[in-house]
Amino acid sequence: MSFQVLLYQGLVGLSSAMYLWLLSAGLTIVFGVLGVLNFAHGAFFMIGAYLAYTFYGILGFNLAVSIALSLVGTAVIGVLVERFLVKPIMHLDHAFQLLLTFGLVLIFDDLAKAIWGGVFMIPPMPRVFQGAVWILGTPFPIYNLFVIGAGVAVWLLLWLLFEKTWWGRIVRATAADPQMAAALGVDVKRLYTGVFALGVMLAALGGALGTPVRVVAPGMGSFMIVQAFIVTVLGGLGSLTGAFVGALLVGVLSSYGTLLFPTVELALIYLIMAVVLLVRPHGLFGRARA
Amino acid sequence: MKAGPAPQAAATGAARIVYGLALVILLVLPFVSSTYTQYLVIHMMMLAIYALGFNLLFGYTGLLSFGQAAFYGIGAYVCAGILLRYPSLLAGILGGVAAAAAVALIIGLLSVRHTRIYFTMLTLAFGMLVYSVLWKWRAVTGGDDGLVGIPRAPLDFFGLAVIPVRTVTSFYFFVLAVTLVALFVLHRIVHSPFGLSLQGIRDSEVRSQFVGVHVRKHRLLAFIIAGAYAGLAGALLAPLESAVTPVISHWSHSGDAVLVTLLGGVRAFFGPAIGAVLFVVIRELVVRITEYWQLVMGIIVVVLVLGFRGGMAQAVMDGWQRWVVHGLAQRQPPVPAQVQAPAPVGQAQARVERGEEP
Amino acid sequence: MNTILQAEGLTKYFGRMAAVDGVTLSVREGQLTAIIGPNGAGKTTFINLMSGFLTPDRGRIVFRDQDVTKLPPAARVHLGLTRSFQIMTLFPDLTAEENVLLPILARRGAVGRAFTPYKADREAREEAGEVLQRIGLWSYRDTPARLLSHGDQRLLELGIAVATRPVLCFLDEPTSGMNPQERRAVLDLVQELSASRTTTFVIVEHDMDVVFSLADYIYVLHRGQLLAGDTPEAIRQNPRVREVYLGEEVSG
Amino acid sequence: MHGARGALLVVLVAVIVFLAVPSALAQCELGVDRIRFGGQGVLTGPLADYGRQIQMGMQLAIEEINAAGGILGCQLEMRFLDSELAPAVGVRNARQLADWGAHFFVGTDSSGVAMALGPVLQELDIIQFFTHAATHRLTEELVYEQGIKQIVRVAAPIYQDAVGALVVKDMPEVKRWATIGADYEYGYVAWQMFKDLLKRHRPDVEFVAEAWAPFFTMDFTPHIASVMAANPDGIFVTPWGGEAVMVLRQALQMGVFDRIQVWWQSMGGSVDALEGLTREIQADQFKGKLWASARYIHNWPDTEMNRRFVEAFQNRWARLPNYSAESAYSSIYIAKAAVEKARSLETDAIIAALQDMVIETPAGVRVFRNEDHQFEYAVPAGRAMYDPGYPIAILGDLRVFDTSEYWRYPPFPPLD
Repeated sequence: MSFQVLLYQGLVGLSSAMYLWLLSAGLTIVFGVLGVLNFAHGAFFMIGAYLAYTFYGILGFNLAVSIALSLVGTAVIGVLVERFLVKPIMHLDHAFQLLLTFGLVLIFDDLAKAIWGGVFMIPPMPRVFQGAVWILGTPFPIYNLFVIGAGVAVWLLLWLLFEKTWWGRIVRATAADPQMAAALGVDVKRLYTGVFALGVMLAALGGALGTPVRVVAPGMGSFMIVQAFIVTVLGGLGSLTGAFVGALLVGVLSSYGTLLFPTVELALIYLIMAVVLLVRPHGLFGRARA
Repeated sequence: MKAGPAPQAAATGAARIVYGLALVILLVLPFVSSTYTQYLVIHMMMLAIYALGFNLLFGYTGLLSFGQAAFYGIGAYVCAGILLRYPSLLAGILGGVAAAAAVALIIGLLSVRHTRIYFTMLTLAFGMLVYSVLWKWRAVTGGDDGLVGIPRAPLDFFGLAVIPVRTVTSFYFFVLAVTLVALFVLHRIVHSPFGLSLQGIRDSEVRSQFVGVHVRKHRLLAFIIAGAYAGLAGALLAPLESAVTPVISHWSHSGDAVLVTLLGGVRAFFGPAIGAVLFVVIRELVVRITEYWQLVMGIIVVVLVLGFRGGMAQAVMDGWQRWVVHGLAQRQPPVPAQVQAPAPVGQAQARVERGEEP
Repeated sequence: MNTILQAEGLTKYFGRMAAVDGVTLSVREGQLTAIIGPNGAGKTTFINLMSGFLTPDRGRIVFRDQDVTKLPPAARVHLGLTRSFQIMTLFPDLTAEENVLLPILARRGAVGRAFTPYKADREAREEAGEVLQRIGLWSYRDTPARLLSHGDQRLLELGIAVATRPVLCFLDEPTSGMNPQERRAVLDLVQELSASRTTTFVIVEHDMDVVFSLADYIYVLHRGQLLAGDTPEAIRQNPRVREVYLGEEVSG
Repeated sequence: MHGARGALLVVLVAVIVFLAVPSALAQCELGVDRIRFGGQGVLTGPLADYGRQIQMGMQLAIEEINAAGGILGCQLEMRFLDSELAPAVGVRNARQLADWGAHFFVGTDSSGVAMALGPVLQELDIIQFFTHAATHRLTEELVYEQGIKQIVRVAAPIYQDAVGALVVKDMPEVKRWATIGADYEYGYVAWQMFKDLLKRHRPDVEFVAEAWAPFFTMDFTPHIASVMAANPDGIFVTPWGGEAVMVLRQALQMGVFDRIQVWWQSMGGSVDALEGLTREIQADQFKGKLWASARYIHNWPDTEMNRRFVEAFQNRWARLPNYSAESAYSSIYIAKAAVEKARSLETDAIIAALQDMVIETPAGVRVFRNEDHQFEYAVPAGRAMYDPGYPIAILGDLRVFDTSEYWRYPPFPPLD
């Protein structure tokens, strides 16, 4: 098997890893700061996709605007969910968090079906993104390049946000010790709401970016969420870098899986996760949390 | 969140009455109901076995497993495999349970080193690994079409006695018997010294070590027992449906165990059993009314978590305490005066310190 | 009196800093021993090494002529070496009785039994009853530990340690965060238990009055090293100890 | 605990309430008040439309028949449940519908559900008309070998997915074949049958690559890339529904259609797929290299009956019918014919009435195959193209083959 082929396959895996990364980023941030495991995170991925589709596919706005609008819309829903549903259970055992948010998944999936119908939908690919560029003597979709770019950009922006901005420092301080932060006058409640909104917007971005190449359908998020869990856990819960690396690992390795040993590809990511956790109980970049 | 040990007054008259009533109803049910109702009750009983086993791990040992469906699936497939070759129900069931326990031993050895969310995720991963194998090992498992035409073989006590269980009704009585035995055994386990040590581990892993409990060993044992119970439930499924498919080992089915248990309540021994009944009844009714059953289920779950965290058992218990117990003689020991007047510092400190426990 | 515990050149590093630095000391049977020292002297690390919570980087621990340096906690408990905790670690959701019952069952090797109700184990429960009587919590036997007052939780803490019938029991600041009368109760109990000669106690404290009122023999740790080991009177006179503690008082 | 007991009490009451299950009283010519059809199909998740199509087809037929006076003077009634694509649920549904008093079952999407249903149908002794599940094992194993007579399949089985071989065998330049397969029995078997059939006509072809995509795959680019790495001339693709649309559009982005001769989309002739691809097909982005088969094509056959059906369906539902809808619709009419012939609802009488049945349906003339209860009818394969006469893309340049050329017949030889 030629070197080009392997490289190309990796590149392809990279682009599919980005959706996973965007989904996992929000998941890990929300867990890291609020300590909440959000099963419904995949539902926000779906909501983002549906809203983007509505603006872009039905109302005919341009893609960028549609994505922006869908992020805003999802954020609003996210804030409501955080205020009225997540807040009351934040202090509870993970089991209850998983259960409640699982309930939300069921609700959102059926609502989506009620609103948009059971038929899957797929809008046209915008002109600018059509076609491919030649890489390693093989055409590579422009849109996938764009997605890779977007994913990396988001990573950089998040890094800047948390490492370089005042707000980011407050968030990290609060994550480390809420009581102390509150004592120092941080409005922890509002901060949590903000972080949760940020998280669901990232999920929505993942969903929205997919609309031109993937179908929009009820329940689409539920099939992503478990993968996202795996990514965040093997990257280390609460670690952004971990989520990024984890997503790339899963995306690229399963891409090679389809090429090299197609028959066991299904089991691959679970194997990876099991092995990583056995070797590094708290994930690749995770620290033990009290 | 945590299961308290059953209080002193374990077997009061009231208890006997309710248990007796339950048993009577279960016994007469087949004579007054359609086979479909019997079929549903069989499912309730299997789900109860599944969830009660899970709760030994969750409510009593404090380990949230998201991979119980794997053992359920292994129990079902092994039982199916046996019945397809050698038509003896007993052999099938025992084989399924044994296989599930064996796999639980292996997965347990690797998993119980971890606790909390990491344990949960590890069991999820191993569970889905089993799922993928059942899905992909087509030569043996029939892939996603699964194994079909599993006979409801007679109950053959090694030639001594042979009882046919072909009809739903006769199979119902078989499952009922199995369920009663399973509940009895688990009840004994929970109230044994071993059961107490599990609750100790749940409350404080560190302390358990320093009173001389081998924490990991006991966790592993609990994990194996829970696996065996899941396997038993699965093994009963194969001859009931006479077909098994990989989905029964999917993580979402592991989720059912969690849902059912929290629905009924982790605090009470019978909580999960109650959850199982409620789960089947609710779903059945909702599906009859609307195509949007997911929506309704979701709302129920959310309300449950926000409103009745102790599960239905807890909710009813409060009512029970209020209306019945206070009518009768005081059963609970009087709350010591000192509890109302604690040393404030101490209380606060104690709370903070316990905060470090999962 | 013969030695039951011997620590030889015990050393434990955290990073580059040695929390315990070449400590050699011995505990004699039946002698209520105290280990004192200002905060950060390495007392808690020392106790963690002794109980198997940590393993030393250098040195060895000999308990009743047996090297236990590498043994895990549970194993040491079975040999009769246990401890209590400064930060409370009870079984909050178990009743007071069950809290002391568990160590008793464990000691009798009964926790393996999975089919007989533990409530039916007469002997174990009688023994638990005795322990509860002794620590004065008999009337709260059916109360979940988390509902007990702080003082009573401390007593229960002690009760759990005692219930393992230890030959040697380390008490890590058993009176921290207590009001005077609660403190009295605990100290009386320790003295009483110690007098009964079944268990040898080693109290780790930074509060001097507690120690001098109670101990037969005192070791002083400072910056991870053993500063002195002598009778209370001698320790009182010891200039270096005074210096350390005065310095402590000045600085703090 | 008191709570446990109290709750138990409450639950027992719930169960008692549960026991009261009313049973129907006899009337009408067949001695029943109504003839009940219990349907099921997936109504939740990304494939929800497939169940919906079955539901719409059934309902349309039942409304028509009732309007025309019913069957032997008996009105028809239906109840439809969500199979969730889960065998356990499908089995429960069947039992619930039997409890409701169903005389016939109709529907079911996935093969897994269908296989699981087989034994239950036998136990309940109720005939099910299968409208979608395609696995050959349903009829070959469960009916032909195990003799579960309650199984009747109205829809074309997986044999239909191999029909492409008969088209591509006449393309001498297409020698290297690869598959992007659905990672479950359907995908494996379809690929197997396609290979077998093609090899028989074209010993010179080679099969160079396989990539398998599990259910609900969102991103097919890894699969496309890995088969393209083997430079195939033709690609045989089995993911269906929304996944078919995704894999094709992602292939477009990767410029696949400049590098291959043929792309065979096994279920591409289904309405939902064509709906999703109309834009690209209209713009000829597939360069006429996209071929597809189906189990029914709304623009074929050009018969009075088919035109009436499609028109009626569009008026009633404002959608075009897919094969699930057509076979569900036909199932009801087949049941009608059988009942009228048997003048009974007894399984044996119905089966007897079905023997050698030849009946015209929208999809064409269906012939009942006695050995395995499979209705036999030919469905053409064709090239995806745009025809202004239709709201969405269609299959044109149709090739019809006699079923004898590509179906399997008893005694069924084992698939290697």
